[in-house]
Amino acid sequence: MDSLTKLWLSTGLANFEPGQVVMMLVGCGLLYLAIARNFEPLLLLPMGFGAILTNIPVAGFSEVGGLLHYIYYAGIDTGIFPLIIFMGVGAMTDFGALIANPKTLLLGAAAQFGIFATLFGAIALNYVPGIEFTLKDASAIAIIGGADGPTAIFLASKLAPDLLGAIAVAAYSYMALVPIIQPPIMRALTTEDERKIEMAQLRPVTKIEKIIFPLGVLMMTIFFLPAATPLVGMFCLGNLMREVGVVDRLSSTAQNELINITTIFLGLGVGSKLSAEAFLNVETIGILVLGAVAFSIGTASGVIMAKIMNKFSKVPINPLIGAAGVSAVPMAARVANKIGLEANPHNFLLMHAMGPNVAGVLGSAVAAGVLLALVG
Amino acid sequence: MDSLTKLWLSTGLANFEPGQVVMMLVGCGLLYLAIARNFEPLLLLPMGFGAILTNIPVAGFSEVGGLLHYIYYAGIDTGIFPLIIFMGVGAMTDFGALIANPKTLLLGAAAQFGIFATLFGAIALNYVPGIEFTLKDASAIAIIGGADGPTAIFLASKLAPDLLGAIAVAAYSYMALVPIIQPPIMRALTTEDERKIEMAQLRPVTKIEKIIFPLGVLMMTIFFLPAATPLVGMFCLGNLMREVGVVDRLSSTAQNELINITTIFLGLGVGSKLSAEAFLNVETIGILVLGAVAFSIGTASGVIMAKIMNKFSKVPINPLIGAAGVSAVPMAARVANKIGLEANPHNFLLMHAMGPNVAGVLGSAVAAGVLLALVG
Amino acid sequence: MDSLTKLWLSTGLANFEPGQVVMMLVGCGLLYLAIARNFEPLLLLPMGFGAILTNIPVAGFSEVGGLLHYIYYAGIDTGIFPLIIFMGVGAMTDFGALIANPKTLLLGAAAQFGIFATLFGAIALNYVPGIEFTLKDASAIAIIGGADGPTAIFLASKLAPDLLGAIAVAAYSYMALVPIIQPPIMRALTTEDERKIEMAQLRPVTKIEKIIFPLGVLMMTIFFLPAATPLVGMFCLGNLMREVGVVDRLSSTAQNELINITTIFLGLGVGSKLSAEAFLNVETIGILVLGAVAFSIGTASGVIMAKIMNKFSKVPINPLIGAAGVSAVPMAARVANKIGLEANPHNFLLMHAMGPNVAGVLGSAVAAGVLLALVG
Amino acid sequence: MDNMQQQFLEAGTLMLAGMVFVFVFLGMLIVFINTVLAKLAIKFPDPIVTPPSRANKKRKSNGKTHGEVSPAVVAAISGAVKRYRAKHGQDK
Amino acid sequence: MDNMQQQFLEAGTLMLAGMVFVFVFLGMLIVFINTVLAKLAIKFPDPIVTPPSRANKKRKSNGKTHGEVSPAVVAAISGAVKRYRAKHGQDK
Amino acid sequence: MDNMQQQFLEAGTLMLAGMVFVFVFLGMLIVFINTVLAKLAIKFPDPIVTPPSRANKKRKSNGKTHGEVSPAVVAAISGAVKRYRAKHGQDK
Ligand code: NA
Ligand code: NA
Ligand code: NA
Repeated sequence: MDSLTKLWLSTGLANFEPGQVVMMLVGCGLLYLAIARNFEPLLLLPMGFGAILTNIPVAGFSEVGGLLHYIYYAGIDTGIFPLIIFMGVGAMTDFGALIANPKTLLLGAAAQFGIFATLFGAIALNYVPGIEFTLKDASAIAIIGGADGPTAIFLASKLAPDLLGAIAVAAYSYMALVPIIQPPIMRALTTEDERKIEMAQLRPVTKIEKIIFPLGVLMMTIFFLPAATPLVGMFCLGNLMREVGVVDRLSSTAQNELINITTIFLGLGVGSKLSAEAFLNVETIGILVLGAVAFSIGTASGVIMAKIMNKFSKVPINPLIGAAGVSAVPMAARVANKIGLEANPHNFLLMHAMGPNVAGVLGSAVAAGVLLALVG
Repeated sequence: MDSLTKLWLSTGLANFEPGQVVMMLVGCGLLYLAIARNFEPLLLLPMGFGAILTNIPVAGFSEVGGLLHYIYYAGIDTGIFPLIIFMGVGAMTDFGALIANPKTLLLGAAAQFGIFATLFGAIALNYVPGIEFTLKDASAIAIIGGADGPTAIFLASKLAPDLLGAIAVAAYSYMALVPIIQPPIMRALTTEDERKIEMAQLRPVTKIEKIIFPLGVLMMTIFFLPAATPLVGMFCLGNLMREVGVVDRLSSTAQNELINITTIFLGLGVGSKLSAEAFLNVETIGILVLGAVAFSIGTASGVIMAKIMNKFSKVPINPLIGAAGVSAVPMAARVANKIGLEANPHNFLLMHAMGPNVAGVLGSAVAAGVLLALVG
Repeated sequence: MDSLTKLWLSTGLANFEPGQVVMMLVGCGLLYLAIARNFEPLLLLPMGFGAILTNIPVAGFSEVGGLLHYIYYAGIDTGIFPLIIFMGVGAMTDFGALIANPKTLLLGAAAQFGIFATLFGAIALNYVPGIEFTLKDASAIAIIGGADGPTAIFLASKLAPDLLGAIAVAAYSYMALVPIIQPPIMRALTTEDERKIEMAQLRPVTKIEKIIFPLGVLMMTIFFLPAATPLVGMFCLGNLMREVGVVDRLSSTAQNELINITTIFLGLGVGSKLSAEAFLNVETIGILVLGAVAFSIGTASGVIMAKIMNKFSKVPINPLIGAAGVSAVPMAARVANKIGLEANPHNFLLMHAMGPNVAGVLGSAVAAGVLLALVG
Repeated sequence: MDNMQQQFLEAGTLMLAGMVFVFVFLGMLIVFINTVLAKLAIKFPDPIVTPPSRANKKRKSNGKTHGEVSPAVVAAISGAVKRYRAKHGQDK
Repeated sequence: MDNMQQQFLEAGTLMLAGMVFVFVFLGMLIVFINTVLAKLAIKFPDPIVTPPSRANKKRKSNGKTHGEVSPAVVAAISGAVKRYRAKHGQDK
Repeated sequence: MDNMQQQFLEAGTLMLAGMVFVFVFLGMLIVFINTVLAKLAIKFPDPIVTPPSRANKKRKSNGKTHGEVSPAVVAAISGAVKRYRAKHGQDK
């Protein structure tokens, strides 16, 4: 009987705290979004699972000696996992469309206004009782507007590890929601005629340009923003491996097995930050609201910038591609393409939107570097 | 000359201790079993190799700064490697046959009697001079009856790290010996007529069932046996990744590259525990004997349970499939199939035996959790 | 404005030290060699990139908390990465040609004279002001003559970590330069008639020989040179996995994903040792000179040994294959083949040169073990 | 000896508690499958895969007879070739 | 409140500095692409891939008609088969 | 200078000991190959692969002519296709 009592006392039922139950439901919610709604499943599935595991009473997944504890401190606290992911993303990114039409970099720049405007919002939320965001917190939250998962996780792990869980949830959820968030904003800010604009075919880009481009980006980052070099450097390493053609086996591994392995553990590790204390508070609601605001502002500023450029440019620019400047590669570019096709069935904007789309990745890495340099 | 003397003094020949020589022969024996007899080669080959390496005089593989030292403490002492393997096994496991015929779970439960009965045996062996098994030791040894490698390694690393080497050797050897150990027991406990029993075709299982099943298993484990959640949780994560269909690249990596990499290092690390002090003693013989006993009892109880169920069931149940309840996936299921075919050439039991087979994996993970909760 | 000042002060431009600029140019030089000249790109590309990253001011890649710091101390300081690479190389190596013609082992032995003669040279360089090589340094430098990257990195990380960067650069550069360094030496030491010598076809080698060979090599290393067992052991493990045929999935992973992942990080980690203090000094020039000398002497002694053997052998031996004894697999064997073809269009030496070529790998691992045992 | 008896007692309790627990646990899983999963299977049946219609079949057989290979297969094979080259064309 | 004003000020400066920096940085990248890369593209054009000449075409179609498959494809497929067997033929 | 002489002496001894050791070691490997491996090769010859008999050949050529592909190849290719899709169909 003693044994049965001991067994009962070791059950989850006898040890549950309400917060843990709620957080498990949050984890189940993330799994639902990943599986049934196809919300960024590669990260949200392990993240939701990690959220469940970390909230199991008695099991101690995130305490010293627990699996998630090791994963978090070895891979996320050190920044290693997001950097490896970023290298893999670099190895998957084709800068051809950007090099062919470099002006689109300005769209990627404009969309970062979503980040910096959200800074303001985060500070303003301090008026709400129960919310107290430092400038570091605000910066980590604002980066959600960058629409780039690894960048957000990297920055949050440096500036506000306590908010990491909520920030990652918001970042990946909104990235998945891009097809729902962006279209109304894009339609509201453009006229039917603007959406119909067809763009000139892109010039072919030579191999040498694609090889030198990541090196140029790295050099400029070194000169002007060394704080961004971990992110930009690993990204450029991946992209360089992709383009040079002499290390294809490394590039392939970076794009596949290595990024897959890291994604599983990154997801689990981020999920381990979804504890009741860290997530069940007003601040999380603030983060979710601010994330949506950041995405919307980023989308709007990208579109407006594209409208301005279209005014002054000799060749026509469809303002829709400005929305792709938030990154969320390649979803945002597909959204631009889709809305363009609705207005004009011959209007294929996908390749043109890839330019601002990958520019947005660089832009938010640069923004993250600025925040690290000034706030970190 | 001085140099030559120094060189001589640094040779293995000048430094060998007898125990090391014997353990190297044990390592060679494991290699032989792996290569020539095809005994679970994926683990026994690196394990045998690790046993050789760890016993090299002077080289210090398992001392601070040595390769096997790092591998053991980073991957096995922490429990990370067996858990990653278990995730991969989960991603390889199809629960379809089990869901189609859930009663077979009882067979997987019955076979765990091999584990708990062996507990008794281990304690009884304390009468033998030179053997002194604590209850922790006994539990770690008994789990060999679970016929599941990663579970045994995980439990042994928690409860009795000193016995880890011998336990792993026994577990994998007996798993490989399933086609030799089980058939006589199965034949002795069944009549020719029973072995001839054909079973009804299994119903098809829907995708939603396969997706929800691992989540249900996890939830129940959380409620009733949190101590088993590291094992069961990672297993269910792998299985969920397999079934959802939206993270195929993660599932594929978990089933292939990640499990392969981990297997190499797990084998080497386990091999590093095969030192003379830890292995060359009466206790090892006790462990080997107990392991065989555990397997036999597990097989017998599975078969007997199946016979009982066949008595009370409306649809016929071939008692042979009860033997598959020990796990040893998929070898035990194949053995059941083979013996069924011998009795009746139209009797294809493979799919029916997969049910108790995978139930056995769950059963022994649950048993491991019980032992961890009550003894750990 | 304060913010802008802070931003300016955080730029690379405001913090560059001249040494860092030079080292970045060195890194770019390595990238150029890798990409445009195809110099061992798999390692030199990440190494060059690592050199750039580690010299970025402010970013702190190689300081505590920096990515390259973690990579270096987890993977190179411990020796783990070169050993994993060596396992992969073992899994890629076919000893068939060597087993078919075991005499070629003598060529692999002779070529190691490049290593030991260079020891002398390194000590002699102490006469040059600004150079002060200890016997440990000299040994780590001399191993460049082994023409084997992971061996050089492993030994340097143990004996002279400060010189690791320069040694790795020299080792991989000269390995890539084998087609330029070796031919003149080979032509100078052989007559036209010797180069025309055709060799008898190799006998087929059985599977059992290929399986037992790595085990025999390991046993001998254990008996006579335990200090070499980390290198030789992991190499033999890889080779055993390759040949046994029962663990093909492990062998494939060791040859592909695992070695690729490790190569990326090994390159980055080695590059992190290319700091100005460690690289910009007279000693580096000494290392580069000694490396070239070591390669040349190794090539010459291989060829001379082959000439001697040809004198005394009943079957003809083309002296060109002696040059392949330096290892640099398979480049050196290809060079021998090419020069043989020039002299005699029917003279296919490739397979015959693979014997000394892989013998050279063993030879330099043995040499490394001798140095570790006597100097380490 | 006394100690041994004590240990046997503990082992016995453990055996009892363990077997009961294992049976209850896996038994509840049976209930779970027979209730929750069964209901889910009815509520969310797998999309019915229409038996390959004539048109489909035709396309397929056409594909084979005319040697037209689906782009995915071409991509996969060319990918395999690339992988092969990447793996075997670059040394060490 | 004073503290809040202070924070807003900081956030404002950050916003200004950040947006200026991002635009300047990405703007310089435009210049980089339009100057350095453009020059490089002219100096090192991609090797012109000759449109598949008759001879080439012939070889290819020959290859197909006669069922000759390039050794690389054979190797890749046989490699794939091997991988397949390695993965599926060995359990757990 | 004295110190240098000392170092040269050490280097010389090292060279001598090293080269002797390397030759002895690899020399013993020759002996190992010529004795142990040679005996093993005789005792355990590779299973003789029968030259493709008519029957075999027929099956093979049949396979090719009739467009029947071995299940393993089909599996491998379909596996490759799956891998291809898995890799390329899912973004970031
Ligand atoms: Na962005
Ligand atoms: Na079991
Ligand atoms: Na060598």
